[in-house]
Amino acid sequence: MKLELRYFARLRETFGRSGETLELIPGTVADLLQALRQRGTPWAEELSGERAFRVAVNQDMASPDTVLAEGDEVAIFPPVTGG
Amino acid sequence: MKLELRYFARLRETFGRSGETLELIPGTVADLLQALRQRGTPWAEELSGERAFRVAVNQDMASPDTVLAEGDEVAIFPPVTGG
Amino acid sequence: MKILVQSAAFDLAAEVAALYRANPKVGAMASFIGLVRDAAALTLEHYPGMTEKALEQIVHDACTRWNLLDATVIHRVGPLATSEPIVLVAVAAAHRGEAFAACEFIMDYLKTRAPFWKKERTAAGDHWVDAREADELAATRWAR
Amino acid sequence: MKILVQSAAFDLAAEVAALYRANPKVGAMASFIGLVRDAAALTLEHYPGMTEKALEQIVHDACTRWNLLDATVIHRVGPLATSEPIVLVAVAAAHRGEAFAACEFIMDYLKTRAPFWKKERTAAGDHWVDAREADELAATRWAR
Repeated sequence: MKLELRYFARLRETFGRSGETLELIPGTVADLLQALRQRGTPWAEELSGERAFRVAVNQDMASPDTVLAEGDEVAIFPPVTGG
Repeated sequence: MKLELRYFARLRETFGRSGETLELIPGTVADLLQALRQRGTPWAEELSGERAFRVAVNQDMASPDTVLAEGDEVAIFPPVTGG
Repeated sequence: MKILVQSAAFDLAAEVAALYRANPKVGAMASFIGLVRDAAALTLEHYPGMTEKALEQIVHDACTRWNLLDATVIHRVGPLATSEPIVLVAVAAAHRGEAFAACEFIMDYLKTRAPFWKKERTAAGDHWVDAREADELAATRWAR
Repeated sequence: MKILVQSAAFDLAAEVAALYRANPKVGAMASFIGLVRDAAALTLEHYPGMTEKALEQIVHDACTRWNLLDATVIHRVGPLATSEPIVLVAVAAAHRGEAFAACEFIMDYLKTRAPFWKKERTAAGDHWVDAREADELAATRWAR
């Protein structure tokens, strides 16, 4: 399935991109994160869980077991700091 | 001793005056209220305690046992309703 | 600290800006406006001298409880029409928790400790507004 | 309800007046402004689409909890200098208790749920601001 990934703030800068289209076998947010970590540095470090990050699917907050579907917009970003 | 009395809001209207100078033998707020109640209607009813009222001496909230002194400014008014 | 009792309207934006402009420590501005609600008209009476003194004491107490940078209280007196602002409380602090708490504290005490009285003018005639027990309860919850 | 994410400054007095003018039921207006504090400069980033959706959800949740008459949230993005307003939350209600609580609730949730990120520019260089645990605690206390 095809996913539209988006990165924000520190992760956008660290990954060197604001987004990308990714092809993934059907699965969950956890499966997507595993696939990204396999890219190695800096993905492995940033998404290892040692530094906090959040995932949103179709602009709603998601958890590792959120199931992904074709065309989903998946955003990965640091904890928010607005206001 | 001479006291400067001041009345506000509903009590100002009911007593028909915004203030007066009163001669009282040395005593407390309770003594002053007793003297005023002896005037009869509407003083007796308004200051009987059935309707709430407040007393301030020299612009600080006072209680029945607050001792009065020559020249004190004593204000009697209903519970406040500002804001 | 700025405490005013006046019949004129106040300028919310100017009063709030005066508290944070030129003080880079201000990170949070909480403000409150109380308005004439559902009434044809109100007349506000006060006790000149004692009212200002009571408001100063309330703001002073708030400054003792919380780490505030500045505060303004403006209360209007005289005749006021529906939807006209009656009172402004604006509090400047570094953080929002302090600003919110102090602003609400000042309003709760102003409502129950500052000598102001409202007379309402309705179709049925004029009457003095009665004090609300809910206001007294709101103020007592700060007495921890 | 009015939710805006914009780079332009906002007009506090106009936004607050828009909530109470022409609605005689409004007796209480609580408002909050968050400002750039003690920093040379900030840049605010957001997630267009999700940010507005998150803010709408937060204001909607506040309207479910309290009896509110109207609310406005304006959050700025882009570069902001010291003492510039970042965010405005204004809540209109009949009574002050509801207005204060809802205004603080919206700020607490905005701080922890709405996708905004601050980058600070200091003499030592640029850095992304870390989320504060105190903000998370402030939000969780509403989960009663």
